[in-house]
Amino acid sequence: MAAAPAASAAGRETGVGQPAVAGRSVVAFCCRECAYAAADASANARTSLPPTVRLVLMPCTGRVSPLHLLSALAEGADGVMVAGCLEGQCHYREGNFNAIDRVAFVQRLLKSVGVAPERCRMFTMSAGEPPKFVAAVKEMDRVIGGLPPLERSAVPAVARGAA
Amino acid sequence: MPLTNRGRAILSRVPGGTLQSTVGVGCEIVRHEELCVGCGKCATNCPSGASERSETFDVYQLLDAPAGSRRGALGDALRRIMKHAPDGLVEVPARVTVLRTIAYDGEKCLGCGTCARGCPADAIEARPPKADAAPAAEMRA
Amino acid sequence: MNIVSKTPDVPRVNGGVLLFRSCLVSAEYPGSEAATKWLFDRFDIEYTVHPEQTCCTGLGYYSELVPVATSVALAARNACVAVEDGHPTMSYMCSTCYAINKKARNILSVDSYRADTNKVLAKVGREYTDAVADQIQHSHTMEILWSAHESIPGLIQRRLDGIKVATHPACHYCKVFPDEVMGDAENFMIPEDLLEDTGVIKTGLYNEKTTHCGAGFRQRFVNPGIAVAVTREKLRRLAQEKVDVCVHMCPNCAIQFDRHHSIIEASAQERYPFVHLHVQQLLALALGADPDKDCGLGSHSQDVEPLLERIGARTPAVTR
Amino acid sequence: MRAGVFLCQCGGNISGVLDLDDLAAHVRPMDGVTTVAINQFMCGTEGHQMISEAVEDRGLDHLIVASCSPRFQGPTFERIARELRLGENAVAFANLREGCSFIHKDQPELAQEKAKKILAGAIARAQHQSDLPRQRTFLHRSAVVVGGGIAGMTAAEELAASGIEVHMVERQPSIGGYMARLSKTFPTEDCAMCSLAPRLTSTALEGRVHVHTLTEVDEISGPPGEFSVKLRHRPRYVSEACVGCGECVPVCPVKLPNDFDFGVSERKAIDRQFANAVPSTFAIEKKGWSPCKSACAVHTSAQGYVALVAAGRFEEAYRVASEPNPFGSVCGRICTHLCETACARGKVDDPIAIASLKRFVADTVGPTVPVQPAPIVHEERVAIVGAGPAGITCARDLADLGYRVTVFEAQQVAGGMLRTGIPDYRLPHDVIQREVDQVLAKGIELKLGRRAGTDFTVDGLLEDGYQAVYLATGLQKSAEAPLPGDDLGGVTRAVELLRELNLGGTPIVGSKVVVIGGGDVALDAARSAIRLQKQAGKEPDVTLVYRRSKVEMPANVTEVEEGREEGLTVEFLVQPLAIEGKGSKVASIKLQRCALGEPDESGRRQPVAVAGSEFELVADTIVFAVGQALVDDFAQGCDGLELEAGQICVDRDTMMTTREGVFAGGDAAAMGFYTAIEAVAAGRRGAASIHNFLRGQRLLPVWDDEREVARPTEEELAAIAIGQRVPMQMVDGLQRRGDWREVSDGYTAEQAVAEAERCLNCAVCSECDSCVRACPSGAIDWDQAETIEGITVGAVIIATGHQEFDARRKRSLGYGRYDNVMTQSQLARLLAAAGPTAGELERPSDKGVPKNVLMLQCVGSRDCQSSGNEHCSAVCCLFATLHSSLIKQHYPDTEVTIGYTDLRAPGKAHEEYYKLVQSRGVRYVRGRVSEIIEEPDKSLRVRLEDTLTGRKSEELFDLVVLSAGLEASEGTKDIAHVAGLQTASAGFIKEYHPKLAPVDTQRTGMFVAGTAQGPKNIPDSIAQAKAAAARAIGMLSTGFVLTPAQVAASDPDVCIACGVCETVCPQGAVAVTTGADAHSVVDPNICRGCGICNAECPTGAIQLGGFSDEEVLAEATV
Repeated sequence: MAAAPAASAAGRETGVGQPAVAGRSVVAFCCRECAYAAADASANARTSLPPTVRLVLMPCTGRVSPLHLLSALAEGADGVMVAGCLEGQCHYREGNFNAIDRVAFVQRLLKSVGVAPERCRMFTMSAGEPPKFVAAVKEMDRVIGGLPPLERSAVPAVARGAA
Repeated sequence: MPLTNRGRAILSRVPGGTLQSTVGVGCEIVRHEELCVGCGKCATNCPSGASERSETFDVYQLLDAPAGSRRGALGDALRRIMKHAPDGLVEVPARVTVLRTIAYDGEKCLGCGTCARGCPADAIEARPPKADAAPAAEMRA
Repeated sequence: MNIVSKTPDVPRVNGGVLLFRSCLVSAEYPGSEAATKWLFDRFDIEYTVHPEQTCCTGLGYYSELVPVATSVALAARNACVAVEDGHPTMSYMCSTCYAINKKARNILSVDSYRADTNKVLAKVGREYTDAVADQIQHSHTMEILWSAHESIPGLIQRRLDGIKVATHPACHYCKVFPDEVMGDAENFMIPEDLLEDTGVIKTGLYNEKTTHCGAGFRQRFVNPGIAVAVTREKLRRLAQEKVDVCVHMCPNCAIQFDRHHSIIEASAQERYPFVHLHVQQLLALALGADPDKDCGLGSHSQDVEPLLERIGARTPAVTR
Repeated sequence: MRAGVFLCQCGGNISGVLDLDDLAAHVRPMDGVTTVAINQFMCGTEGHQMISEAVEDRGLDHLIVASCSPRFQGPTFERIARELRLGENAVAFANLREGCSFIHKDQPELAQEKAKKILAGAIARAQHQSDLPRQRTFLHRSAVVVGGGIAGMTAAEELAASGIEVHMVERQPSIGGYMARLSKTFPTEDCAMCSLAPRLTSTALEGRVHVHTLTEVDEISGPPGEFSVKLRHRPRYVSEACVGCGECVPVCPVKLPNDFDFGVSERKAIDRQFANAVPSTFAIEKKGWSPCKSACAVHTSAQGYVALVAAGRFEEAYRVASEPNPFGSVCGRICTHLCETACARGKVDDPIAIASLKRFVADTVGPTVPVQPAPIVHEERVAIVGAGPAGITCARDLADLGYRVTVFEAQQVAGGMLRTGIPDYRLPHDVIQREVDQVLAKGIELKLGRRAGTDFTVDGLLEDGYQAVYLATGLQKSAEAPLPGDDLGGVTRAVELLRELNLGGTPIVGSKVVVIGGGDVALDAARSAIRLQKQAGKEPDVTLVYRRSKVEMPANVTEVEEGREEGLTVEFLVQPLAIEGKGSKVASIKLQRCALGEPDESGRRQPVAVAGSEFELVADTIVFAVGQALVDDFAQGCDGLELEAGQICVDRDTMMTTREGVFAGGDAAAMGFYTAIEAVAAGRRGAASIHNFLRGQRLLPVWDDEREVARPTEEELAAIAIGQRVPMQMVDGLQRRGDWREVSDGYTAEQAVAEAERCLNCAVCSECDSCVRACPSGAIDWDQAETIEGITVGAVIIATGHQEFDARRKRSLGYGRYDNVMTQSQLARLLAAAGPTAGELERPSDKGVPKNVLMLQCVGSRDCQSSGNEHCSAVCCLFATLHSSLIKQHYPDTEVTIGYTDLRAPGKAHEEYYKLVQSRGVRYVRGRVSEIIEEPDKSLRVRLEDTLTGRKSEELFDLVVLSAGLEASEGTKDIAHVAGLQTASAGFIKEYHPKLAPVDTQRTGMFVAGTAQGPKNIPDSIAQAKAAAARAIGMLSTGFVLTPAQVAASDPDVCIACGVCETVCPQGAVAVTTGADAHSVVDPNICRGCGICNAECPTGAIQLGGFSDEEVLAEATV
């Protein structure tokens, strides 16, 4: 079963404001101290972004667990994104280091079951770098746009939360 | 060698569970990987280093995990989006502590049963030693 | 008040040693190698001299004649030879070999450079693998001797009581990898600590101890004036300390001091009343070695007879 | 759930892009949504009103606010929810502005779809939000400030000003910190003490600030607002009565380097760090007992009198030496001096000649001291049997206590074994007599020639009205050692021989004498025999035979050598077999060699005969000196007195024999060694016991309670230059064997002082009593001990400061090796008006004014070698500039050069000050120096390279000052460990956030200020101190502290106690309990709510408040 996306997405460059491919959705887990702050700053500057990415506020990317990433993909997201502080700048000192390892682990899980690992990506930025947040969102939009929508089998919805 | 009551209780929760038995001087350790939650207590308690947290993770442990458990939830999510069955083990980065397979080395195992007693998820079964199986001389070898 | 510190003890090296032959030792002071072998035998340290071990390219590299890639390739080849022969502990008699091989080890730890080097080694059927990298051990002969220093007291034949000894620390040992030096990099003491049990007076830290010998590889040939001036400065400092023997751990320094000692005395019209020996030679003498056959003192320019008389090295040693 | 959805138009920011009515219609039918409302400014008063009414009318329990980013107006709506009693975690946010309308203006339809998803996410999250309990801790309106420097004092003053009780904890004897040690401060060049002194006094006067000096924090535990702190108070040994007059300092004989002045001056054991120290009381540094004092049987303050001798104060030295022991001159000569064996100097070269110094002091001062009769205070009368060292000492002490004492002595002379057992050449009889007479002069009656048991009986004494009797008879006869032929003529015993000799007789000895034995008595007998032979005109021929080796010999080793010099032959490992006679006289003695076997139960190795090693010595006189025995005839006249194995049985605590009222001591009832000093000690214990017995209570201790022994460390011993003991002149061996004059005549005054100066002052304070006597207000109090005090405080401010980098680690710069290389701090003390040199710059080697000074910057700072620190220490450039400016103004013709890397003058007016100092002629050279060489004349040769001009120069300097950088002080490292705070490079305490929370630490309620947090100058330290105080006041002013809502909490039933959360938590906020029902417990005061544990937990037992898995999954998977 060819897991790799049929058409390489390299060809399509989504310019500013160009309508993105409809129907794709990305859940972005953003840390309150850096990524979400950068998002607010870029929004206040009225930078327009593709609507595929929806932000979920987290205290720190250290809070994001593989369960959240896989569940988001299983329940409708075509891609998941974790955005945290620059390495060494984490407000809680090492939360982003945990996130980096967990995202890498989820990527390998996806790869082992034939799902494109790029559907799960980690980005780091400082609260003072809105352009980096914008670039991250556009990158996710471009990559996920290039991939077909994520097919899901009809198995019942994931068990909500822990037993 | 008939299953103990405890063994039978564990097996009942595992529809297709596979039995891996080892020959040791003490009791025979049987690990049910699909029930493992990855807490690592067997590795820390094991006196002979037979059980150790490995650097890889067998994705099947997610797919076969019991429905209500945390790994079960991960398994369900994975099962919905996977294109094919997992091919081989997955390398685990340093800071991911819990999603690791416990490497169990039968040779080193003393069969003392500490891991079985300590396992919070009752995923390890220590069967009493097979009295007739190994003649005394061989036992001491 | 001089700081006379003591080098901490280290686990004893018993074998697996490859005595890395040095060009300057073999050409100028073969006695230093002979004394080293004599001592290794006395300390029961199993060693070998491997015919396929080749030049470390130190002189060429530091004179900017040999490109670094060549030095690294040769160092890798020497390492393979040593590990294949089951003698992974390199014992360098010359600090230049020590430093350049350690530098090569660091370069070879980078995958891309190792790959390029292995391309070259493939032509001679060798490969610098992880196994070689893990087993190879770069040590200076001083470190190997120091690891066996407990057995010295039992072997002493000729006491060196009252002889004041100062160390000239080899720059390529102390300054290229200061954190890997055995003891205090700014006050290297192994030579004097090795000789301590024979009764010598230790000098410890003296003025300009860390100043170099003046050789500077090519300075000796390109700017002989400056080189000799620095050597004279060092000779003055040692004379101020009233030493009897300045002990060396690198043939390059020995050449610069031993060969130029009397020349500088003549040109500077000053007297520096002491001699230069390799640590191994003086230690071997104290343990009863023969000055000519075992220590090769004949190849020295300075007249070492007064010292030999003083320690009774001319009378045959009482065998153990 | 009964939730209200409140959509905000945000004045068009949202409604301009999104159709709110459509959104309202979309959410109204959703499960759990009770009402929907739209307002132009939901965050405004109108919106607030709308929400309150909706909650009132529709009984809402949840608010879903669709407006701007939660980071913007989130707190506003959360406060509204709290006011409406909806609790914590009752608001879910839908970020429609920054999350949707602002960024998708150009795609309204897609924006509308996304807005619906965002709203659905918020509603789904609200379904799973549950209230979060917050623990309330009532605050103690008090704080502990650790560190009494400028930062500590500033913080304390700010706290006190707002009514908070402050406990200031300072490790030094006085507060003031590093600033008190500076001369001037940059850039204004005003004197450090002038700005510090007012702060010192105001801190002292401020009622709410309780200053604890010589105190350290041992433990901090408990939640913020209720920290329980354990303080360890080290003893000051000076009471509150001290008025700070300073009379004690000049009389203290102990001198040591003054660490307050960084070693450029000396201080006494009792000292006050600086003039206006707070508290102004002095402090004594006392490390317990010196090894010599603790080894001495009577615990003489040996270090005390040695120090007094070194100071040339011989009278006071005699007082200290004679206070516990009336036989100074005697013990100075014949004591076994265990003090010298224990002397720490022995590990360096030779031990101090403590006994000889005591002899010098007793011989020179003793005779001049007038003795008056002691006043009679008690009517009881005490009898003492035996005028030996024990009896006489006991008599003296009892006389001093005011008793009427009578001493009965069997011989015709007093002194006991001292007089009859030790020959004149070793212990002149007049010396003994002098010291005995000085004791008798206290009004003690001595009855000679009265032997107990024959002339009188002990019972008789008790009947005659003596209320107590002290038996100190000693062992007056030789022990028996049967040997075949020991009844022949010419066989004598040492004790009897020496007694006859010492009582004026001249015992006859043959021409070939063999003495058997290895003790002092044997040696005395042998050397006396040599003199007797010489006196009788015979060639001395005496052989001493001892069955063990030299090491086991109880006799004093030096005396064996002295004997050999006098011609004595000594045979070790030889034991006698039999004495052969010719007729009835001795002819020869058969001996046998032996070797040493295993040690017996007493620990001494038993001699074992070597077969076939018999040999014979011709001899006409044999002297047995194998021990002494008790002459027990006194026992007849004393019923009930028990003897056992030749000793009087005595109770160890009361020194009383089995007969009521009868006590015993000395050799006759030995508690330890059979030596003179042990006898003196027994005499003192006897007197104390009799006093306690007669008065019926325990007034005096019978045994001293020993203090801990203070020994110098190996490192300190290694730093001492090796010398040797001042030799004492001896009369030449061959010459002295002919006469009985004393072998040596002791130290001269100069020799004594020179020898005494070698003492290492092990215990620092030598307990010589000088200060006690000099203090007008009786404030010295040696009984003070270390105490622990527990206090409870609301906040902790750490201001423990820095210390200077140890420049010795930069070997090649020669600090600690060359005389004229010092650090800036030492220079500060020299330039300080209140410093040791009153501001005069003295070159250490010759105390002259240096003509040419070099200052080197970045010593140990900005250094990537392992022997230095990487950080820049911020203040050294200005510190050096300040000092060079002071030098130029004070000594205009002194050249000052500063070798710098980058001259950093970042503060206000710092650059201007740098320019000003340059104009004053200070030469700045951009270049670091690798090595400094000391020339024979102590000037310093330095090779300078000016990296700007490339010019290299080699110059000579009179003085080099190293600007050593700043590191965390020992106090900072300790408090970081005790308080569990993380430290950054060089041990500085890590602030919670470098930009946003510079004075907070990772633990709530604990703050840091000053150089404990990092290198900084005084104004910055003060600013941080005020900030830390403000933070503490802020926290303490609310009266109670709520634990934050967003913290992790663990469900004990689900938790399997695997400990993963404990290992991954960066704050150390989680701990797993032990025992059967073990589970993880989170401390809400330390948890910062990052959620790492929640993500790692294998069973999901631990959940982060407000971001539980349920809430996150609900919002993410909508």
